[in-house]
Amino acid sequence: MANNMDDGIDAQCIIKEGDCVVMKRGDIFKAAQIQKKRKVIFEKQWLFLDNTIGELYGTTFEIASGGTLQPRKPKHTESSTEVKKAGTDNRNIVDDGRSQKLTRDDIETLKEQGLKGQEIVQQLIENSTTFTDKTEFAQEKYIKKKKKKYENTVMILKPSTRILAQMYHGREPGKICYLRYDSLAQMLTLANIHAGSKVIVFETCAGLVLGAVMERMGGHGSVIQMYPGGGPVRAGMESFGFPEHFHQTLHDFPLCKVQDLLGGRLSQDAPETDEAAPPKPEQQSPEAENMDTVPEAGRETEERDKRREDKAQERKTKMEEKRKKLLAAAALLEPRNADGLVIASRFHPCPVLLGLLKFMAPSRPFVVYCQYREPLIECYTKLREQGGAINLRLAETWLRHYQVLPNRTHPVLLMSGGGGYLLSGTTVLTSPAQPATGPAHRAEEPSPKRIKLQETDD
Amino acid sequence: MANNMDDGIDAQCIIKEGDCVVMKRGDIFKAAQIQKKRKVIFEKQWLFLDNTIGELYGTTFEIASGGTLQPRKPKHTESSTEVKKAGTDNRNIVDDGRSQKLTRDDIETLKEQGLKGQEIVQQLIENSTTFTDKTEFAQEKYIKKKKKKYENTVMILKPSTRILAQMYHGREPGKICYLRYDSLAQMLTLANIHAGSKVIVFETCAGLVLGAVMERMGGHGSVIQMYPGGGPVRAGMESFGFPEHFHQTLHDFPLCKVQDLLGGRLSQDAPETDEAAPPKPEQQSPEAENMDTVPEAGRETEERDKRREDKAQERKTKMEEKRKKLLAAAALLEPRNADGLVIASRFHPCPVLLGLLKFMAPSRPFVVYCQYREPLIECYTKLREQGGAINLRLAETWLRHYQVLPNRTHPVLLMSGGGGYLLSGTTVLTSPAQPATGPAHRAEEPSPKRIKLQETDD
Amino acid sequence: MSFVEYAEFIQEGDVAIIFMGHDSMFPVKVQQGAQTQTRYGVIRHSTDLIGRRFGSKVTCSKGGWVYVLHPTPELWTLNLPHRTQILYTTDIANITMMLELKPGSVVCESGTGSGSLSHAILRTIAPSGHLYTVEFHQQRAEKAIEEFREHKVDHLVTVLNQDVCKDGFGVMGVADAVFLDIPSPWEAIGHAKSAIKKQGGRLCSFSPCIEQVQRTCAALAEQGFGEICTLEVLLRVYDVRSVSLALPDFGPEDTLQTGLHVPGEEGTPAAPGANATVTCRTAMPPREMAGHTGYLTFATKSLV
Amino acid sequence: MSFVEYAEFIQEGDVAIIFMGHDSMFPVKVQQGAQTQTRYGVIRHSTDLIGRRFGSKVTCSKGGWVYVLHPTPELWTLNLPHRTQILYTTDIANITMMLELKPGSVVCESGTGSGSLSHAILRTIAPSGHLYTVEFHQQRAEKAIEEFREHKVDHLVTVLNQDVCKDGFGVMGVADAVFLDIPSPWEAIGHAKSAIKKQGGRLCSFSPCIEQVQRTCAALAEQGFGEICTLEVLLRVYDVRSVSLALPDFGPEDTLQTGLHVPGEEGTPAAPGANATVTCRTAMPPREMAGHTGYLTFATKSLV
Repeated sequence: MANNMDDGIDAQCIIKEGDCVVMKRGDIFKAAQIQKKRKVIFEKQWLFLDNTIGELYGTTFEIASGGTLQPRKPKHTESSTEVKKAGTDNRNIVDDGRSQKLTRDDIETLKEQGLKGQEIVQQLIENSTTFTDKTEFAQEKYIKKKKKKYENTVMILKPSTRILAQMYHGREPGKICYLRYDSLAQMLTLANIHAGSKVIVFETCAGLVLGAVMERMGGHGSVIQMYPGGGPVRAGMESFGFPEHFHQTLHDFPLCKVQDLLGGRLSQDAPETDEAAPPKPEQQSPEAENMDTVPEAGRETEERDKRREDKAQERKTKMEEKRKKLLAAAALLEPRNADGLVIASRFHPCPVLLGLLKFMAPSRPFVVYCQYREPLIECYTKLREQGGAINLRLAETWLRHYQVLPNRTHPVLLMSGGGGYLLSGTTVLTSPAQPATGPAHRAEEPSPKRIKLQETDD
Repeated sequence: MANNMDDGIDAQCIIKEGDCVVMKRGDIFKAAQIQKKRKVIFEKQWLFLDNTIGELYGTTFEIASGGTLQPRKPKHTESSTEVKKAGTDNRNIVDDGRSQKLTRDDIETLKEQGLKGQEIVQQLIENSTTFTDKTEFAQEKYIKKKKKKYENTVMILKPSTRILAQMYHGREPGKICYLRYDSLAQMLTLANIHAGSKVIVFETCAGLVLGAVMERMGGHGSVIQMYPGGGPVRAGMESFGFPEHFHQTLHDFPLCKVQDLLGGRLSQDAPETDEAAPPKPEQQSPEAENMDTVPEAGRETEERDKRREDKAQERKTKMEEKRKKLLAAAALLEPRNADGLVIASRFHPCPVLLGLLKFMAPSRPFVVYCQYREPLIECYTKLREQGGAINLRLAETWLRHYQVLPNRTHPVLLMSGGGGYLLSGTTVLTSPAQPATGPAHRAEEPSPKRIKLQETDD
Repeated sequence: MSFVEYAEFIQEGDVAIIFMGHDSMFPVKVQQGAQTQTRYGVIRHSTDLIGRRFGSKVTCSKGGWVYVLHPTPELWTLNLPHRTQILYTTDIANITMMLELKPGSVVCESGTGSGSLSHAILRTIAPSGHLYTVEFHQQRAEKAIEEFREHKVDHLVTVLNQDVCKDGFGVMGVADAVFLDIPSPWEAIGHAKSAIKKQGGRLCSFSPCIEQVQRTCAALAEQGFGEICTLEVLLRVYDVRSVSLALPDFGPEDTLQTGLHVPGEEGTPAAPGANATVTCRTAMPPREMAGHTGYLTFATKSLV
Repeated sequence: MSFVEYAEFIQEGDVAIIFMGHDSMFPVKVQQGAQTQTRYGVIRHSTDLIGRRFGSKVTCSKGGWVYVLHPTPELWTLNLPHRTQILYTTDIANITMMLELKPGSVVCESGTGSGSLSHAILRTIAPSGHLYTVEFHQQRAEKAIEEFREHKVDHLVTVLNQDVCKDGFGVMGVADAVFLDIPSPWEAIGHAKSAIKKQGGRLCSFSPCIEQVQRTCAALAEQGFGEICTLEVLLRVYDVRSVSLALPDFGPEDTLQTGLHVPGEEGTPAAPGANATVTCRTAMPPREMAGHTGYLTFATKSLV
């Protein structure tokens, strides 16, 4: 632990109390916070993360009895259980369900003896009468299955878009509208998210998309989170554990005030009803506190009054703050010169996109994610009719993982069926004088006649 | 040629005059018929197929001057142009457009000297200053490009679904509604096409789908081609060159008579208007021919009358035949016990499928191809509402070709974007007494509530 | 009923598929007096199955109902007892077409495995073709023979229990097509070549790993096969659904139309307010699908 | 304008993208007095470009018009002069995320090639990161230096003309991420390892052939890299269209409704007769698409 503080090691790479981290085993991820003497559950096991403090991010820990963690000896990051002999085929395997000599009780005994997961897997292999008769392919599958069952390790990672996007997609895809990590990667790139720009984000993906955008902005520029309903959802963003100054670049604005903002009714209109009380009496209350001339008998009433006043004051301050923040966000939106727009929500993308495009500068990219294709087809069509955006592209990505092993290389047998659909484009200045029938328009969508010709020609 | 008639060689494997064949070079296919002294055009070259007669199917021919073909010596089916040395990278290649020492004129001279394509490619390699500096990957691409340009060979193949489906997809996808060969393969299997069954085909794919179905039936059973408009299109089927008895299993029925057939108005109704003339006078005409008692003067009139009668007779015979064929097809459809239904057309699949399903036996598979996804979504929905079909599946296949070469194995760089969509299912008996709310129905489509739960749970 | 010929009515001894849903069906052997338990109750073969039409709806003892279907090789593939990894219909469809199988074809296959492909081959080559299928695993070979008999296709097939890499297919110069699904296909290419008819034929090798494909392609080229082509086919099944999409509430609109409220796809007017939604029909890919089964390598053996 | 900072107005010396359509755009270097020919006529830089807003519609001399866009790494990728095979946005997006690039990251890259990925990396690591990019081909290295200067990102990048397999990246222990796109990446894994920060970092290797991937993965495992993961991403772009589908004519309907006429999707009543059609909006995949660019292999170098 102490030796981790050698030269050249960034303090950020050391796990500290209070850090947001991600636990990993195989392809399973789970976010957690480092808190002493606090149980966390991971893959149906209770763990204490206390011992991770002071270790480096990326360390793999063995889960000891009682859920305490012990850093694993280096070099065995990805353990390689030795396989000695592989049968060339499995002609001799008789499927009688009795090929494993170790019983379930035996295995439990091994576990109680404190055998590490890796050792148990080795035991299982040695006690399998058919293991060496299996093909390498079958052996691999066997080991993987057993490893998953008996290896008790957990890796502690520093959160990042890569890790959190995979985590959400694996654990709770419903919370992120089934947005697959490669689709999120496309969004960040297609929207040209980078330090110093002003980006509008509208998402109902638990705050993951917001966090991903903020990571790419690195605390430079500004992000305006548009939100539906009562308030912005940010759990996903908070799992990133961004430094404090990142949060100062983050603003939010309620969708339900968009019409007011567009209509110019936001800055000049009266404060909301619950803020309507004249501020004067409350401003006097601090002075009242200093008055000592009040008789004893009045004390209780006075204190009750004071509490009431304090509460009102508190509410007032919060309201003021809220309003100030709203106006600050409005001030960012009002010039209608945002540099990027990122939408990923359970809402129909069509009205959302058409609404929020109004806040963008010309020649800036936008990207809309939707789990379904049809709404984006509609979106595309409406945008083409309305103008103000070019370079429109409706696309989907197709992600495939590979197993790369000597003589056993092939695509992973299970793959994601779909990562959702993306509509991207670039804003342009609309000059209402010129109807949208110029050559650039024609170049973008061939007329029906040309489509016909193409179809029969090629 | 003569030695091809050895024992063990099926006569069907020898190219004969009149045969339907497919010419192939690389991935390019074209159908042709073997006719003596008849020019055919293939890849912008005129050829005479005379010399293929008596050779075996699968032979590769060199195209000599004047377009005559010479069988290539065996063993060089897929020629391997030798590459001696490959650079490990292409750092030293300066892109000045002057790396090929042979000029276009030089190449023309080589060609005039009668150099074979393969030799020209070898010449090009030897005269390329940068070839050995290129990476193997780049060399491969270079050879392929040059081969395509200078190798003058053509392979003669026996038509089959495999070959014709690839040919149509490559040359004229518009004619087959962009049906990709792997989608066609799915259709034939999903519809359980096999010898001895009764299959209904509705296609506007130039007859390719019809031919594919007939190939799988092997001349056993019956095929009823439903057709829109004036008559069935069969060019694709005819390219298969089926033996005569296959055609006897093929029937056709016009879509526009489906209502009549369903309404029972077909068999008992009067012949059509142009057949309405009483048949008697025309039946007498053959006898009139034998009368020799007619005076000379009346000869001309008589002959004119005779010609008119002959013509009428001919038309009559044709009509009768047509009607007989129509009734034969109707007789096959009427029992409503078809074993398979295959639809692949430019028509909206929904009314077509719902209409033609009426002719099917229960517990039989059907499959509908459509280039677009949306109409099949509608089709699926309507079928679910209407009942009478279960096991519904909307799917698409994804086809990928590979280049497998030592140290240069990877998926082919260009792939088809889509092969179209397929809706398949199985007919069942509908019992109107029981409303479609039983457990089997529920098992097929989760209720909205269950969908919701699944989405948030997993 | 047989797997190569449709029947109208269910008979004693038939195999029938009890269909309760896409992912919920199973085969039964129909026997006088037998009963089959389902989660909807009992099916009594004598009264509920025998003599009824394939495709009938059968009401089970608990009042739920199922459909009884005629078996097809495709339904069998979804329902057969797995003795090995099996080939699925998407690959089978391509193998069948690319091997140019049709009635009368003579085919050699190894290994037989669980017989998934074998049934599809038999369906296609009947009534006059023949399948020679080689399985080195004795138990499996015996089970396959039994199944073929039950499915009334045994006249079309010869099952051999031997090692195809050592002993070949037991026939020479008779096959129109050869199919290999074995761990080291490159060792069987020579035997495949001799099994194919003198005038030539087609070959297919199915392998999950690319290294197997590489060695097989090399062996094919060495043995003079042409038109060597490796491909892969994946199936994407869509789930047809109605989905709801919320409409955003941008707040009360100005008298100056800002034009924000866009009606939904199906013409539903976008009512202002927090809970407005539009519904649309869509086809969704499944969360997970088969991302790889195997590579299919095809080749032609020709005389020339 | 620069490639890492948006500007509102076009200025002398800027790069601007002249957009005429998806497959029809090109970059221009904006210069007082210069002219650019397009198929719609001439664009005069002084009057048509300088001082106008990015995103403006510019009317050319022949009356047609184009849009002038602010350059982005993505538009650059579509328009750059190809000196080599280039990386496209779909792969770049995944590389960027999976390498965990962000403002401040230090990245090593080889080869620079045509600079497609380099521009995207620079955009992401600005304003405080640095890119060390190694290109063995001298001409290309020089051209890259020139481009980075023109694009006002030269302060963020160091271009080295050397052989990464022999000489490495010219820096040690500084990189958060290393990217390799070279014929034999396995030969550079050692150098990549030394270039990465002591506390660890990420690596990505892009290779078109699976054999390269196999050797690279073996080298990565040998050198102690963890989380080794190979993947591939393909883009399927859809063409949004209205298509017409004919409605079948089943002939005159009986008085007894046979229920054959089904209205089309968009409510169009299916008129009997030969020429009835329904229209539907659909999104079609292209006839041909990129079926493979390369495999992306990612790995983590960690201290532990």
